[in-house]
Amino acid sequence: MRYLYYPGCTLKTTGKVFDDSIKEVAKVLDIELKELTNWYCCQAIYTPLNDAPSLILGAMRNLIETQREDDKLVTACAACYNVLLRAQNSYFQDQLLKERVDAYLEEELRERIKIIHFFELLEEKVELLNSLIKKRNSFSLACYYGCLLTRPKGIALFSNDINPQRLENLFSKLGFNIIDFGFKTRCCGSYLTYTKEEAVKDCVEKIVLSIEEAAGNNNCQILTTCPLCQFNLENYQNKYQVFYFTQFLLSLIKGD
Amino acid sequence: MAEIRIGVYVCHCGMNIAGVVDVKRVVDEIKKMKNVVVARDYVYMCSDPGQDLIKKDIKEYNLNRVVVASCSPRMHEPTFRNTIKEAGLNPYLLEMANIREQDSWVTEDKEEATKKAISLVRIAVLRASLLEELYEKEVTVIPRALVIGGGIAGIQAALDIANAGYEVYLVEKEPSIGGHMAQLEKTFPTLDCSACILTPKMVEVTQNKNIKLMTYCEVEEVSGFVGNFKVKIRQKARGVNPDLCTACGSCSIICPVYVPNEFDCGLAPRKAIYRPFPQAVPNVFTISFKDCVQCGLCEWNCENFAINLNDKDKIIEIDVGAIVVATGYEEFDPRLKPEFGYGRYKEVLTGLEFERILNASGPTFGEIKINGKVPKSIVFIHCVGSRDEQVGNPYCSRVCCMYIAKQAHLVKERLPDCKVTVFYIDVRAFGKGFEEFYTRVKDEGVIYRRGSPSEIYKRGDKLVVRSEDTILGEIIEEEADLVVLGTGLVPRKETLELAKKLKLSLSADNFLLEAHPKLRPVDSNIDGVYLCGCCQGPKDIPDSVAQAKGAASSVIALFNKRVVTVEPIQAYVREDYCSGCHICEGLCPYSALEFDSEKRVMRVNEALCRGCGVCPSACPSGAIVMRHYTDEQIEIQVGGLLWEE
Amino acid sequence: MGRVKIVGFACNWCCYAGADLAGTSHLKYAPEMRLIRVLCSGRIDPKFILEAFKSGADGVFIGACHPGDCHYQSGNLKTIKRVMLLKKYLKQLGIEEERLCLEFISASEGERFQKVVNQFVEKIKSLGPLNWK
Amino acid sequence: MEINILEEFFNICDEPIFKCINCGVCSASCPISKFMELSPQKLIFYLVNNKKEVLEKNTIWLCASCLNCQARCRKDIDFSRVADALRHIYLREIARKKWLLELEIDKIKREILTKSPQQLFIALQRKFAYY
Repeated sequence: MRYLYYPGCTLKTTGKVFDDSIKEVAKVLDIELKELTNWYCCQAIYTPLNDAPSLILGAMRNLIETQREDDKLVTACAACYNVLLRAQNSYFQDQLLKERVDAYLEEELRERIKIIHFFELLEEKVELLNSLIKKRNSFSLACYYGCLLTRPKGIALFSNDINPQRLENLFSKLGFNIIDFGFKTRCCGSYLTYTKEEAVKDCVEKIVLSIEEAAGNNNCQILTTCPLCQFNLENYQNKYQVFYFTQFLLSLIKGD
Repeated sequence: MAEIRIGVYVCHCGMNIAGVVDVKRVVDEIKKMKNVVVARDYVYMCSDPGQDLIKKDIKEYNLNRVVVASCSPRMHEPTFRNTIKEAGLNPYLLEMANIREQDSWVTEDKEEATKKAISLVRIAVLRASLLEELYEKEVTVIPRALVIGGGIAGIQAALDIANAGYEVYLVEKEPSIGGHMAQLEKTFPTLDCSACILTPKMVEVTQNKNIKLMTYCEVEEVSGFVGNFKVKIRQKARGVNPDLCTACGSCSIICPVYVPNEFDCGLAPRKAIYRPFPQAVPNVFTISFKDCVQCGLCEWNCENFAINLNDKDKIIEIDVGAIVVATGYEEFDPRLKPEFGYGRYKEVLTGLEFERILNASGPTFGEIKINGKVPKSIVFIHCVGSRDEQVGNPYCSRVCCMYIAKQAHLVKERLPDCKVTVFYIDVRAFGKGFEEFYTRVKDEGVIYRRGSPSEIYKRGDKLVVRSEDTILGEIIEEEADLVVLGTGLVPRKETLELAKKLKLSLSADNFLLEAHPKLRPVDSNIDGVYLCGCCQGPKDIPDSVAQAKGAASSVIALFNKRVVTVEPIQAYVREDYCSGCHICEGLCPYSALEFDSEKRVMRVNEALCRGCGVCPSACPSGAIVMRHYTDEQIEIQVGGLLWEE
Repeated sequence: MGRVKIVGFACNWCCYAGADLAGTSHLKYAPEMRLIRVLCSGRIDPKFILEAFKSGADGVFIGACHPGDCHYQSGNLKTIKRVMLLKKYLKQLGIEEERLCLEFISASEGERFQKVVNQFVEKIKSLGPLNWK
Repeated sequence: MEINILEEFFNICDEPIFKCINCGVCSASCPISKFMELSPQKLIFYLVNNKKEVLEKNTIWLCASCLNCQARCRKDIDFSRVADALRHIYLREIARKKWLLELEIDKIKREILTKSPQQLFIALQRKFAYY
């Protein structure tokens, strides 16, 4: 299968590991990812204000580009996924907003673009994935979702915003022991890194405590789905190793 | 045909109508219409002087049609029909224009409202000129009632009807009557022992000769109308002959299958052949065939040969004159609020589960223990599943505030050293003696903190409840050994199915809808079907009992009348127009249309016709006429609405 | 002029009661909506609707019970079929099919009544008066 | 500057803040509420009572739009939108750039600045400045 791929700014720079691992995992699973030709910044956050339609223009431009290439759009960055999805949703729900946004766009978005998270593609290929894994390590896995993929309710990827299970299901099917901890969708602190470092430290500390509580004596690694979470969890704790879920999968497939 | 003389009466309804609609202008406009002899406005048309005004005019002006423009005909049509009947007119010569609910209350612009009122009154006048006299028929009422649901409301209703000398079928889907009240320990605010006040009533049910108790039964199908309902009831296979069973219990002792006991909210096991609780009425055992492994041990062990493992469901048909629905409520499932960890942590219980823990005949015999240990601190949480739009229950469940206060009191009474903290949003102690009880509980040292907890998680072997104390404005993490969720009341899923069978309406919260929220709180939208207890909305025991008594007296009043009048709004066939094509025959949901093979025309069976009007709108030759809703009467209204102003 | 004429039919048990509930809840809606009460939406003969369009109505609204909730078991199902057929016929006559609207409104859906009525009246206003002779 | 904060708020945001029953579930679920001068619940209460002090509190700058509170709110109010709207009112009416005034970008540790994901920086810019 061929999909259009929207990497977003972070995956091209500080999140390069994530990008590389996605591409390689896609390759072994026979998923063709073609990068969207003209992609723009998604604008990083979704800010819906009644009088400022420009705040979702970036996201909408990307969807228009996708429409031009007439395809489905795959992203992996949690923020991009969240922003694209919510922008598209309000574009189709709010007639007034649509009119205002259309005034800035060269063409209108005719129908909803299917926005897919890379994880959904993996879910479909779990059996193939299982057969590809060379070596399993003995670590238990704590799947940390963060906020962007689980909320808002109704349009997010993981519908259960408090105790989602889809990552867990995937990895337990691949034969891993799962740590079911309480704070898997709690905020990592996000950009407060710049403005209020202690708040982020506190958030990360709480998350780690929750994992510790659930893990007991098990050796444990944390899997993340989002470059922000990855950064904050890596930077503000050193008890557990933190990997992108694709990065982790790739290491299993490579067997190193 | 005599000259048509119409009197038009426009009601001010205080300021309700007159505040928006220019009543005088409506009267002036209507006076210009043909056939209108007199048109007046009055401040309250439904009051005695208002009605007298109509009666006087009928005499004085020799009126033969009356139009009242006021509130909805669903409200006061019977009143005004009576009025003109007293003045000697046929009640069906009345027409109402709804200028309150459908005009003055829903229109902002006064000019528009007045125009709409004129138009609505105009079509009422036009229709009135075509109205015909109709004569009501009387149908005898079967003096037997069906009560659905054997909780406290159903029991009370059944007893009241039976004590008035009428036969009652009391249908309960569980093996025993008693309902949720049988599960409770004490009742608030008087702290009566729930079982002690309920069980005598349950026994009374079995002793009353007028009550036919049908447990382990479900209503399958309902047809008919007020006074003459036909009901099919499914007697579920019980596996035990209740007449032979002596409740010795030897079957249950030997049964090898353990399953969670629903009566104990799954906190204790029961066998596949069981009695939900020792005071069960009827006091007989029941096999739950979904759990039974058909080993036959019980059959072999029963000395009275009461057990039949090949028992099958039976359908029983009964005829009744009235139905009381008392199907009760279900507890909210806190799994829908996963942040509270219910189902994940064993130490998180629902209100009803904790009630069983407190109960002397419950799984712990009344000792407050969790995981075998006595808790040192207990947290109660208000409004779980109530006042919450996230789970679609915006309403208040009305009992949680007080049952939490009661449970907190019982904890303090039995474990004085236990720290009891209650997280509330608002405490609603509105009933008789409630506020005094709430004050007493606070005085006993129960800590009330204002704030709705956001999550519960584990730290070591303690649960941590995270909340904001909105009064102090600080975040608190309260440690607890046991958390009790003040789970709200939600409508039963089975009731929704029953509502479909009975054609009952639901209110927005999915509880059953009463005919009028203030004035007809026990009537449903269907004549002859009455509501009581929590199926109509959350309520406490006294309210349920009061409503049950209300429903019972409505039934008794109906039975005392012996007859009901049936609206003569029915179809009839004009034989010379009918070609006998049978098109109508298949359309009628009541099979009221029969073919007269001699005259080769269709005929309406008046005992069956309910007057929906599906047949006249399908008749190709216009042979079928719907009384009171004839083609001409409707078409003249359509034309009237489209008059150029 | 933006004035449009609308004929509304409502069954006594669901939609009419829902309209009454909208009234008791004081929910404002377009005054163009004026209801004629019938016992069941099944009573609404297609000829009433054609009659309405002929006499100058710009829109016809029918309020019925939700499928399965009909007080007379299946009257509303017959209405659904009649309306579907009638819409085709209206198109052939050169009347936009949106001018005929069938909505299911239960006795407890006062807010929904307000919403669908306002939407319908808005729709008819945007279509403008029906010039059909 | 004299501003009617409620009016300004409803000009750009239609969150139904008057539905709030001040249950505090937002504050309790917020992972950073302990660093806030006004908890989310209190902020809404201030706003409902038309107190323009809300603009001077750090709360609106600390909300990271994680929507934890929105997921739990009993009345379906999205606090992150409230914070966003107030932020914009501040940036439009009082100062175009909040972070240049108070944050002093130089004070951010160099290693954080270089290692952190791009989107973080863009998000910060979008939340703290108005062009």
